[in-house]
Amino acid sequence: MTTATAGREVTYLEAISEALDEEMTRDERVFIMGEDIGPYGGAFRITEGFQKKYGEWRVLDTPLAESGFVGAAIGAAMMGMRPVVEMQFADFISCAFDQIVEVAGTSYYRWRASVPMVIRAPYGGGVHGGPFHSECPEGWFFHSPGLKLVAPSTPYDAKGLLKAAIRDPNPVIYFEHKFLYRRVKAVLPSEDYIVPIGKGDVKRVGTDISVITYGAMVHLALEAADLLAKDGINLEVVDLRSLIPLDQELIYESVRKTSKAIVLHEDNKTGGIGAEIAARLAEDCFDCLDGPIIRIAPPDTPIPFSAPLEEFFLPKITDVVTAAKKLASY
Amino acid sequence: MTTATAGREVTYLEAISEALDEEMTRDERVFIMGEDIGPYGGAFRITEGFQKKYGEWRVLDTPLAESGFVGAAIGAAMMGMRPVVEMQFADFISCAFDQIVEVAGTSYYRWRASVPMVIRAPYGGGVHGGPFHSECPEGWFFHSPGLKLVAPSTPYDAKGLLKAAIRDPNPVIYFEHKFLYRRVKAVLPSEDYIVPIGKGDVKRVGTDISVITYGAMVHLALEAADLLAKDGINLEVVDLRSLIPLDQELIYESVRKTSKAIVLHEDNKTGGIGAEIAARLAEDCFDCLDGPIIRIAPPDTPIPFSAPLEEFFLPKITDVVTAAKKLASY
Amino acid sequence: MDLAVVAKEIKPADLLQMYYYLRLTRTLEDRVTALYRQGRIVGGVYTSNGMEAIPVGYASAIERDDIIAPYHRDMGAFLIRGITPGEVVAQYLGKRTGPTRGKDGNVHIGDLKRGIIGFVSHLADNLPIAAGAALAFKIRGESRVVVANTGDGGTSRGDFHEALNFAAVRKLPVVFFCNNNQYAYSTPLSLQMPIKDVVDRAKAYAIPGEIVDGNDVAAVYLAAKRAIGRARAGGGPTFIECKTMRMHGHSEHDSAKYVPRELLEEWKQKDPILKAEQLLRALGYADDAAFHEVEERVKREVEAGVEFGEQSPLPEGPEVLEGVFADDEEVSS
Amino acid sequence: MDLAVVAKEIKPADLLQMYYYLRLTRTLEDRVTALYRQGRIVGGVYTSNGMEAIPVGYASAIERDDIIAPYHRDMGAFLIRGITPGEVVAQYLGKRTGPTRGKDGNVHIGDLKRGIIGFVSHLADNLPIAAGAALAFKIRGESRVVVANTGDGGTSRGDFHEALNFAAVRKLPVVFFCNNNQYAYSTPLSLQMPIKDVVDRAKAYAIPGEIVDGNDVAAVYLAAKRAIGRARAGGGPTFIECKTMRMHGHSEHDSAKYVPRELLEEWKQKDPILKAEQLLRALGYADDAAFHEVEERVKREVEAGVEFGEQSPLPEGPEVLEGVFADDEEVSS
Ligand SMILES: Cc1ncc(C[n+]2csc(CCOP(=O)(O)OP(=O)(O)O)c2C)c(N)n1
Ligand SMILES: Cc1ncc(C[n+]2csc(CCOP(=O)(O)OP(=O)(O)O)c2C)c(N)n1
Ligand SMILES: [Mg+2]
Ligand SMILES: [Mg+2]
Repeated sequence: MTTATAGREVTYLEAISEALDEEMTRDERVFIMGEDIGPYGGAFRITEGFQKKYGEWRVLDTPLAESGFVGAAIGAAMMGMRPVVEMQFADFISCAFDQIVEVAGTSYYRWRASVPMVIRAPYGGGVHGGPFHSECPEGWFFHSPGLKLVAPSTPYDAKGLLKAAIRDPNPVIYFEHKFLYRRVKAVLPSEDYIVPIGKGDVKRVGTDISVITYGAMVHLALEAADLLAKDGINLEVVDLRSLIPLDQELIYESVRKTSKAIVLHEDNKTGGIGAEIAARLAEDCFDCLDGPIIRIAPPDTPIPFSAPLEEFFLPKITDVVTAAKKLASY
Repeated sequence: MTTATAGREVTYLEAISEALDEEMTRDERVFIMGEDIGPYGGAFRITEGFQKKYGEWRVLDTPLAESGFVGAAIGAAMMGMRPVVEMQFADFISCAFDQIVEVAGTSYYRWRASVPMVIRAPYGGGVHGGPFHSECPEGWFFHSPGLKLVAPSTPYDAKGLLKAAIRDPNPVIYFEHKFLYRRVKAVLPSEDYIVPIGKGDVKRVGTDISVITYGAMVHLALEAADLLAKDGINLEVVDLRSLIPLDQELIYESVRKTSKAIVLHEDNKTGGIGAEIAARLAEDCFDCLDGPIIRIAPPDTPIPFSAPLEEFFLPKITDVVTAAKKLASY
Repeated sequence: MDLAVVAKEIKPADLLQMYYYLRLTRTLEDRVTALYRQGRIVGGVYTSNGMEAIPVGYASAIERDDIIAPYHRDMGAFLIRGITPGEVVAQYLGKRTGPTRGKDGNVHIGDLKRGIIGFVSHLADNLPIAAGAALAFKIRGESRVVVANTGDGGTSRGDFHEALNFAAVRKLPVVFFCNNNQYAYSTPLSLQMPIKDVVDRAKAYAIPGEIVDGNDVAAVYLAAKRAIGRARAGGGPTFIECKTMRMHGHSEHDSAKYVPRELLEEWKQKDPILKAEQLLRALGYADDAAFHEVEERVKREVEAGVEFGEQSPLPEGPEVLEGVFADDEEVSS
Repeated sequence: MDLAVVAKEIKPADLLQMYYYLRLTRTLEDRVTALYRQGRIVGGVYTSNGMEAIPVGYASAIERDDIIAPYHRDMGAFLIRGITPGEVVAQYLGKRTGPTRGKDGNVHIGDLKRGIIGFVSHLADNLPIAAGAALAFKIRGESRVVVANTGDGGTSRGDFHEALNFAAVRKLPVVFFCNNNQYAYSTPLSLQMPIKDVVDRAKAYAIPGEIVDGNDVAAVYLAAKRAIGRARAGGGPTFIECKTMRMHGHSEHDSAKYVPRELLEEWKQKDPILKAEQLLRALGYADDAAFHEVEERVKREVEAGVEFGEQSPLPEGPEVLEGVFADDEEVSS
């Protein structure tokens, strides 16, 4: 299979769109549902033109009812379809929480009904969306057995992970970061590929300190790494890509090498994914740690609307620089 | 105020009932809502006789609609009432998730509307309830700003924390452990008292290893401590009591003393509260740690029904003993 | 039911088979209750006592490839779909031979090979799932139908609304049954909804609604047939309210003191098994000897089931860790 | 509206005041839209253009101690309840003087002192809250009423169902308005629900329903008065569907190409301000000069508001950390 845009630079957003398009062509069982995804093409225009191409029954505009259409996707998945549902904003996933954690997450475990569905969740801040158009809901689902979670940071990963998610026989929540939609670009391979779920990626090889992160924060870490390089501090940036299953081996390998770890994310700090990573390191890599495990994450508040507040709330390059310098002194 | 049962030994369940009763008498604004709490007295009979005593409008049987009645409680709280809603089982709180995290948790932060409400959540396993009558949902809310969470382990704490929760101007989820309902008893003070939210309690003073835990696991830790004492290992058992706000100082104090920590809980391991505690220790108490921070918690699966499965799933005394012995060797 | 209608619309063998399943359900559930009383079963035991005609009626009306999305008082439907009494007992006892291998309990039984969507305790969650299964059939152009059931209580939940609305907008091939047994646990209908007939809920979705005598298996069957036929023909969903009464407690620990005794007395006269026998007798399809024979047969089958359940092995602890995720051989395809 | 009825039921001053608020709303929202186009406002800008009569009508009908639970196209109601244009602009600009001090944006405005329940983006979440506020009044025996609003889209959510059902069962003093502007974002009514009139949803709850011309402020006002009166008298909830049309895009970034131009043309003729002017003229309450005066007045007020908003300080970063929890002085009491 070759893609329409082979050789051309595509945005993160286009990469998502391409993945969906190619999978719908490749596999008849794939269909998409959500609010305003039909003629309108979705709030972010990811499915623009899809309804014309695939028809009204493979591109369904739903009533405004997240629990209902997520539940419907589960039912269709049980019958052998491969639904991909779009949350208009990830924030509204709270309305479908019960269906996701109680039904989608437990059906295979309890009675061997696999639920091969994907929930696309446009998430994250930095876009002045305020408390209900900027949420990072991944922490809740990270603590819910039976769900896979992925969160790409690049167009390459965005495309490859969405394809892998659609082909996976389990429910997968696909966290696509709104801030990255049009801000990151790349030339993608012309042939079909997937990025396997459960495999992280070292986005920058380094020797001194491991920064473990995902999503938009990967870019923050890379920028910080460039700055720190000038001070002779050499960061390794580990992009988790998959949150569940977590690529524990990759994390451990990196920290065993650097002996120092920063865990960075955009979701609220307390009970976030960073806590789990720090806890695992504190248990399994205790002997190789040469300094405290520093977490960088927003405080435990809703994400605020006003620019100076949002800026204060979100992790900054300077936070990474400061933490790295502190660790370097150990 | 003196209680009806002054001087008599009461169960954990009776302590909850007493707290509710006394608060309803003390404060007209307190009213209760839920499924089958009226004439029936609730699935666990905690509100038996309440409707007779307080009338139909302070003890409301609701339709089977958790989101609706939690939302209604929020609205009533905004109007100055002090609603206490009962989940028939904590498991069903997923149906009210959106109202709890998005509305109750954010209203004060955004527009200064305080939401003085309590959600009683009968939770936890060990009662052969299977996947949907045994859940520990606290981890989700631990990661949701604006909510307070408490989880008593004794009749004294159960009563005092419920009273504090009812008097608190914020939304509080009160996790009452079903396994403890009739299994723990105590003579309670005859005068009115509260257990302040945000304060943990050392349930056993020790010197060698801190076990940080809450709920039913406190008793497991205490039993393990008795066993280990015979081997000359002296556990300190820290009962968190409040999960949000967390009594960080008490935890740090204990670990600074013992230099070794076990974090124990019944909720799933990944992304659980134990991860946060371990992460904080790994960051803030790194220099005082003499061994890895060991977490003991169930695997990342739904809690199973069948006895041998549930037994395997739940933390055991031997898990604590093994971990303590491992730590003692550091 | 009008005898002539029944004679015309239902084959004698089919009606006799329904009678058999009514008896099998009753006997099995009574036996499970006895095990519970002996302390052999822990946890909830939810029976369909007095309501057996509803699952037996609708499950008898579907075709082989159709799908059911039952709730917790649908034992008859499980049995008709091929779940054996032995599997039921094994499930209650947490045995590895139960449909969930000990992972889940009581009537949380699902098996896609036998056309059963397993349900979660969270009531009404099964309704969007049912709509989605029907959506799959519609998208693929298959002529299969889904039949879902809910209690009166479950209709107060948001998922009920979202499911029926979606199914109606898309004219999905799904039939919604409602087992209106007048109580949700201890809560009478009057505190659950402001309407007398649950079927009035369907008006919000312009879904055709029907009230049937839920204790009359023939009536349930025929209503199901009509609605399933309409769904299969592309006519969209139907809502069928079955008036009935819960004759046991909510679960077997519940003495149901809150139900007026006269109400129970009244409904005892309308027992679905009694009614079925009257019908079969009146139609001349069966006599006391035949009933007795069925009784003996189901007793044997239930006892064999109990034996199977009891002798089955329990799962072993480490099985907890198995099967959280479906394996992903598919991914590489 | 029938002139005689209006003349009899609405005081001239009240009608003139409604006209003023219609104009104030329009002018303010147009100005906010202009700020958005200039890039001065980031994020969503949801206006009530073409629908102003609904919030103005219902908010004019309530008493001082009543409470509103608005949604995102209720600017007129905010203004009537005392939120100033300056506060609105400050809110849009994320200033500390906005009702949420920069914590939240756009029309997420709440202030209990002015009887406004702030809403979250999650549509229909405000409806159970409204029912709960009404429950508080009922428990305390106060004669206060809650008026809530939702879009047509929001009625598909489970919380709509749970709220209306609960309110109806308990006969709570709450009036549910529905702003049926024929679209939820880009989705036409036909894909949202199987019924033509949203008011049919109310049948499921035996709640009295009414359809009114949502572009006629007098009609909305009188319907609100009737329903509020019934609620106050203990008659329970009412559902009022206001037929209207969204004349702008969903948010100001949306060109709404999916709406047929003829439909917009048709509704332009029914503009609520135009209609109000026709009514006021026909009743002899006002003439062009009076309208012009209102126009000048609201322009001045809006400009003053913009100035206030622009000159207000932004919050400072560390304010993020303030106010997650209400303080607990109460606890020790
Ligand atoms: C969402 C949810 N809330 C609460 C419960 C607890 N519960 C189990 S059965 C039941 C009553 C169900 O009533 P109904 O739907 O009428 O079914 P019935 O048992 O009467 O057949 C309740 C409240 C539940 N299972 N799910
Ligand atoms: C639960 C939820 N899902 C999705 C959205 C995104 N969204 C915002 S407004 C809107 C359409 C609302 O339509 P309607 O209720 O008719 O109100 P209108 O904007 O037409 O006044 C959608 C889908 C939301 N706010 N809440
Ligand atoms: Mg019932
Ligand atoms: Mg609309």
